[in-house]
Amino acid sequence: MDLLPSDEELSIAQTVAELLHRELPRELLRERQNEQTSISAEAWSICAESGLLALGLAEGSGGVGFGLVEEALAFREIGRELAPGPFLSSVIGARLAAEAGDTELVRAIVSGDRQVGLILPRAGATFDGSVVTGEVELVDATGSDLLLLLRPDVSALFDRASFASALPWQSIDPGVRLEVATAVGVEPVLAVVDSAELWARAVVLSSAILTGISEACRDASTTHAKTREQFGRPIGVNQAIKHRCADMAMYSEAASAQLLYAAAAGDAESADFGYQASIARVVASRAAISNAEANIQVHGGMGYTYEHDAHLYVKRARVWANLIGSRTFHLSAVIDEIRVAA
Amino acid sequence: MDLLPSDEELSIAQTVAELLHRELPRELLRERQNEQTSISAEAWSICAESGLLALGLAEGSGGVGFGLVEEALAFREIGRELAPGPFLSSVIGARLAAEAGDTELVRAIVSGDRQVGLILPRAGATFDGSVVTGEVELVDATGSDLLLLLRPDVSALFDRASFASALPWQSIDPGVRLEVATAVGVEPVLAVVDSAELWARAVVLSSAILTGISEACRDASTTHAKTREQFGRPIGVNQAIKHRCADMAMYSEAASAQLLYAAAAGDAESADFGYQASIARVVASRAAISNAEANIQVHGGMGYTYEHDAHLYVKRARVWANLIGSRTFHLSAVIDEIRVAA
Amino acid sequence: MVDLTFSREQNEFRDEVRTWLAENAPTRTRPHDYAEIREYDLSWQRTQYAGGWAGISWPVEFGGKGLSVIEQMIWYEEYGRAGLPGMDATFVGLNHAGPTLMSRASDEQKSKHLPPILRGEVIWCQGFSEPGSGSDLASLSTRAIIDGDDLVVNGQKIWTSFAHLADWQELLVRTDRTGGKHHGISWVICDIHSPGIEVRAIKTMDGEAEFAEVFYDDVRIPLANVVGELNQGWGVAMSTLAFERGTAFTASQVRLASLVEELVEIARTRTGPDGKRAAIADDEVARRLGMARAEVAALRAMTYVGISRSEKTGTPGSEGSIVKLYYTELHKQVAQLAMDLLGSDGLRFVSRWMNNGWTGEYLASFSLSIGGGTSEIQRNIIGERVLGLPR
Amino acid sequence: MVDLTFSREQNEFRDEVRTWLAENAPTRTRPHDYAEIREYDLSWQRTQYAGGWAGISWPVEFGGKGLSVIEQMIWYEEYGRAGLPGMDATFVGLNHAGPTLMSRASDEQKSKHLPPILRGEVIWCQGFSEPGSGSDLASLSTRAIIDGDDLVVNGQKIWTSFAHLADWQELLVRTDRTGGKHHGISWVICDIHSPGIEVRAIKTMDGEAEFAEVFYDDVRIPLANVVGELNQGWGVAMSTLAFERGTAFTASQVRLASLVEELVEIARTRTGPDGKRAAIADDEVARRLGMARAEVAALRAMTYVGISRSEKTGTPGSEGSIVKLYYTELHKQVAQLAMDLLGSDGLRFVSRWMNNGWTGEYLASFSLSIGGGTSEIQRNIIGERVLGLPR
Repeated sequence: MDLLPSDEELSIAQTVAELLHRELPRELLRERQNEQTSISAEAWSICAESGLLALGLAEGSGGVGFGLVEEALAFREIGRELAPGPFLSSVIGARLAAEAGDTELVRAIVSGDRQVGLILPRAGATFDGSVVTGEVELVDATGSDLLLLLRPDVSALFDRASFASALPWQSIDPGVRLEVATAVGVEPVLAVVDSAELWARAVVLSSAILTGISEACRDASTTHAKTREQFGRPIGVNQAIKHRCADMAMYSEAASAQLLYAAAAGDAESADFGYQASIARVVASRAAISNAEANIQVHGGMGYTYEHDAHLYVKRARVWANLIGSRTFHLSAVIDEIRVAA
Repeated sequence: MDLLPSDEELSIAQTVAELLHRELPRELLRERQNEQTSISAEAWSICAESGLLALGLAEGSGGVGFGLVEEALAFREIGRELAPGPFLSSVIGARLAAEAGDTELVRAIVSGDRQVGLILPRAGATFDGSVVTGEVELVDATGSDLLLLLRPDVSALFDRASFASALPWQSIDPGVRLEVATAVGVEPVLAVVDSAELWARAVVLSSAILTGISEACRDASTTHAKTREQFGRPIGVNQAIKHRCADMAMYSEAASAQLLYAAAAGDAESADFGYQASIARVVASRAAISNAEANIQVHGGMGYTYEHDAHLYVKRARVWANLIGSRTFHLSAVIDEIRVAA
Repeated sequence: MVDLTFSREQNEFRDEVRTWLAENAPTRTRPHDYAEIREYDLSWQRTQYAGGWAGISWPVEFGGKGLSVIEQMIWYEEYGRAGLPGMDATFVGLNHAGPTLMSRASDEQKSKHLPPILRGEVIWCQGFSEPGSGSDLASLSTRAIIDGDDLVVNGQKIWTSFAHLADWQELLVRTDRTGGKHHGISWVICDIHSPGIEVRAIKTMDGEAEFAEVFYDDVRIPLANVVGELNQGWGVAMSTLAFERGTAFTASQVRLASLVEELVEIARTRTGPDGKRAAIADDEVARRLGMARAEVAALRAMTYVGISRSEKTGTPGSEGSIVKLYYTELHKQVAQLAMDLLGSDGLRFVSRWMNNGWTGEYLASFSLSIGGGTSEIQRNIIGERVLGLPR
Repeated sequence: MVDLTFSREQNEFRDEVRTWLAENAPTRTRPHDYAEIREYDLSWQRTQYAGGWAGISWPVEFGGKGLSVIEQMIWYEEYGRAGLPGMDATFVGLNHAGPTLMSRASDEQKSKHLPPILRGEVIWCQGFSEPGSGSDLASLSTRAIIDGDDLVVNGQKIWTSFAHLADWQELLVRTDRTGGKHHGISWVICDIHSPGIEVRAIKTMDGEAEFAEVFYDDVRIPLANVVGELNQGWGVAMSTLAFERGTAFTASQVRLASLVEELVEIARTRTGPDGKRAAIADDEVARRLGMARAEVAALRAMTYVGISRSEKTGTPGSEGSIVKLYYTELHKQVAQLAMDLLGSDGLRFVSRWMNNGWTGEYLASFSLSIGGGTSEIQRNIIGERVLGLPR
């Protein structure tokens, strides 16, 4: 038993962080906010070439062959750096293609040739495994060729062209593109049933993004508390600030520990993988939202300007808290086990 | 419109506070904890003679003729002083007797000759207006001749002798006596239907007790924060303490303001009296529990000794938060109006 | 004596206000464009003035109606209930600069500046905060040197609401650096169009640009524009801040109450977290909404207590900080509850100027616990001034 | 490398522990009477020692098994899962005084004091806190003067768990008042039965009397009983405090997890807040329980991280304060949730030594965020030592 990442594991994360920091600096979010896609084709290619989309895929499927732990550590950096782009849906999309045996599609996705956006079905929309019908939202699909619809029971990839009538809607997050579409019996390109493991992996990766956000906010608040002076002293001497930072550290520590636990449970193929993943998600959502909101307060007036980064974390946290299952969905995953078995 | 108590109103409260402070000092709670009754017959008589049980009754019914506002201000002192004894059930019991036209019984109760304890029916117990059946708890009924069962639809007074088989059970609060009994078709002495107003008055008086508790805790914490020194300075200089006291003040202020609003709504016979009373109760319960719990933390080690008073507030707050309707009951009173009408 | 009923005169006043607002309030939606806002807000103020409704609690000598804070509160309640837009641009003049001038300015200053505020001719902005000062307002360093009959001002202000629409600014400058930080500050009337002033809009996280930075480069302000004594501006400023905590945000509270009712409506019609029943059928959602409803009711009661206190003592007192803190935190909670209720609809940005502008409302709510004294500062004030805890 | 699986040896160790505990753990309920507790806890320690299970991670040279903190944690996990009572009376000796002696005492002191702890012959108590010191531990004023070969001690200690059952006390006294407050403190081994010592029980809000005050009136302690250097006791004490934040409260966490499962059971069988359905059918109740379950899972993960860190670096580090704070606040929340769930059953006092002792549990939970460093002190430590914020 070891829940402390090794130097090798940390160096993978470090490499990803440096790549994202270099290719997708946070200023880009504001600069590109009126562009059609949240990430440029060039940056996407560079990230794909680095192997970022193939980290957790088996070498036999054209991947790098790391585990979910490494993938989660990489996605934590995506969260921390607020990197834009459909990374999660592309990574899971490639895995779905691999499970379906479509090696050509796997290659196209992980090489960056084909991007995969996310389908978020609205209440009332249905997908029976063969066709999807009803209102859906498309998340970061403006540069995508494919769309991923993910559910524990059945998941599928659709052709973006089947949703050609989608209309853009301003997202709260300048780094996320949103569209609204109505599907009438749209058939997928590929579908797999019993996709609980695929789902749980996506849950873990979303938890990783949220954990990264919470850590970035903890660090930003701590730095500000050390440097910003009021009444002649750094504001971090005040317990109102110091204790808030301490609580942020506590939420992040819980999120990070449970993230590693859940990812390791995935790699160990534990029977409780999905359960641990939902717990990771619940704890990470709380950490991300709570820390991102607190981070604005710690920064005072500067914290709610558009020029400062603080609001970007709040927005990204709110976005991810609603993708790949909501808080109530994941609490139900814990509750229902309570309600049914002891 | 005026929500600031006048000097006359304050002086009534002040008189009550002095009476309770003199006759029922808090040390008595520990000294009498193994006595059969929480309050001595003598102290009960003295309180009754002072008019405390008849404040809000009309002069024609043998009362002092004040409004619910004055009664609420008096009960706030009962809460603040942690006075033991079945004051609320006796006051409401007398009012029920007055509504039923039994002036002799009113006189007997307000003069202190007959005490009224409270019946708390457990889940599954029924009362159809004519007989009560099932498990009930008796609260502060060990010195009582009568028992009050209070509900918005129907309320009644029972003969204590009908519950002769009641067995004592240790209460969490050394100032409250608890018994458990099983009723099989027990008939009341007096019953009134459509007792919503009686219920709402009891809700306001329980809110007053809870508000008083919250204020006593705010004051105790503030005093401790000014006098207790750590690291060479009063602990109140630390924001962890100062801001907690500020939050206590905020909760108390909300509880106190809404208490006055609800009591005044009762005196004005407003249509929303019951609704405002439930709101007062929700806000006062939160203030009492939150402040009482925080007060222990502010007092540190001393705060959780039995000798210190801090725990007595926690216990009394938890008791009253479950009498005359629970948090969920009162939130439902607000919710249901939401669910049904706008 | 505790009594909820309003007097016959007050009830008649309320009826009159309601009738007048129904007949005279602007029907056109408040524009989103800031240049148009100036004209909209001033025009609406002129309508109020013409109707005899400007300055309910302003003394008659300054053109007000000379009524009590209760009538002023009734006006704000009815204003809020009518769903009218916030009077954001005229707020500082009416509730902040105006009252300060009334209590501290010279007769000449009063007669020059007060009437145009009520008549809807001018917009005032504030110039207190600086990038380096923040919560430590008294550490301000924008400095003014006396040169002949003028002050010459150099420095920078920030978080000035509507500076780009304003005519006048209530400006705090440091005129003496030799004493303690609360000494040597002066409160001056600044013509915002003076040469050397540059105003730059600040875009906030909700995409709006209500705030601005103001830069001063050798700006000349006549010494005659100093209000109160030179170097005694801190006391003048503090008298203004206390005013902020009176009736002035009654309208915001009424608006918050109606936001809660809007949320209830959403919870009735929108599918809840289980994807099947209406959201209101969910016990947690229902109780959170119930609690929010209870809290806005308690907030109203607290405001009534504060106004009763103002009536009796002439000032809302430091207890005003309790109401500010409670309102602020409650408003933020309501916005967070809305985000939780919206679920994935919370990904869509909708400006709070629009219908169902909940995401905009949420993003805007962050400013509440920062502007006008952070919640931390309010808790310090409550701890020290209300409870008497040591500093 | 992040990996959840235990080694084959560790799994075998776990199996052995489980089997041994099932066969050897006391079947008699832990007595409630404190005089009997001494015998019960010591007898159980002797059984463990005889079975070869005492001091899992104590070095072999001191009679321990010399295994890693992982095996120690496995022991505590199995111990907690077996539903065995807390080892409260032997705790200080095994997890606090013992480890301090190991790292700082002389060979003579070690050989005299360590073996009896493992063998279940003695009970140790702590003597750090004083009425005047509280969170400011270093301000302690119990003083010791050198007189010949003895220290003569006068003063008072408080919050000493099980002082009335103890043989030995790890005592902090002030031996020099000329330096700063962290200087001049000495850590001494005190025979609690020495003449001049009076122990008075402190009754706590839950009706228990686990704590005591200890009074010292010209108590003579041989100078040979000073551990480490004279006047250097602060450093010795700090090494002990860090130890508290290691594996030692794994068993408490496991117990907390089983408390949550008990609550789930109650929610399944008990009527909920609507008086009709089972409590678990209430969305708010179910989600609060779900969240509590999630939090205890995260707590276990945090403990695993801490133990992995200890394995690698030899110390749990200041991050231990994060686990302490999280555990403490969570345990209090669970107790509050229980009170909300119980509804009017919460009026009945039931000792936490009994079945369904939730009211007792609730009342006892208040001590968690105060004892062993208040939550405020933990937040200071996290802020300053983990995050590096200024003091």
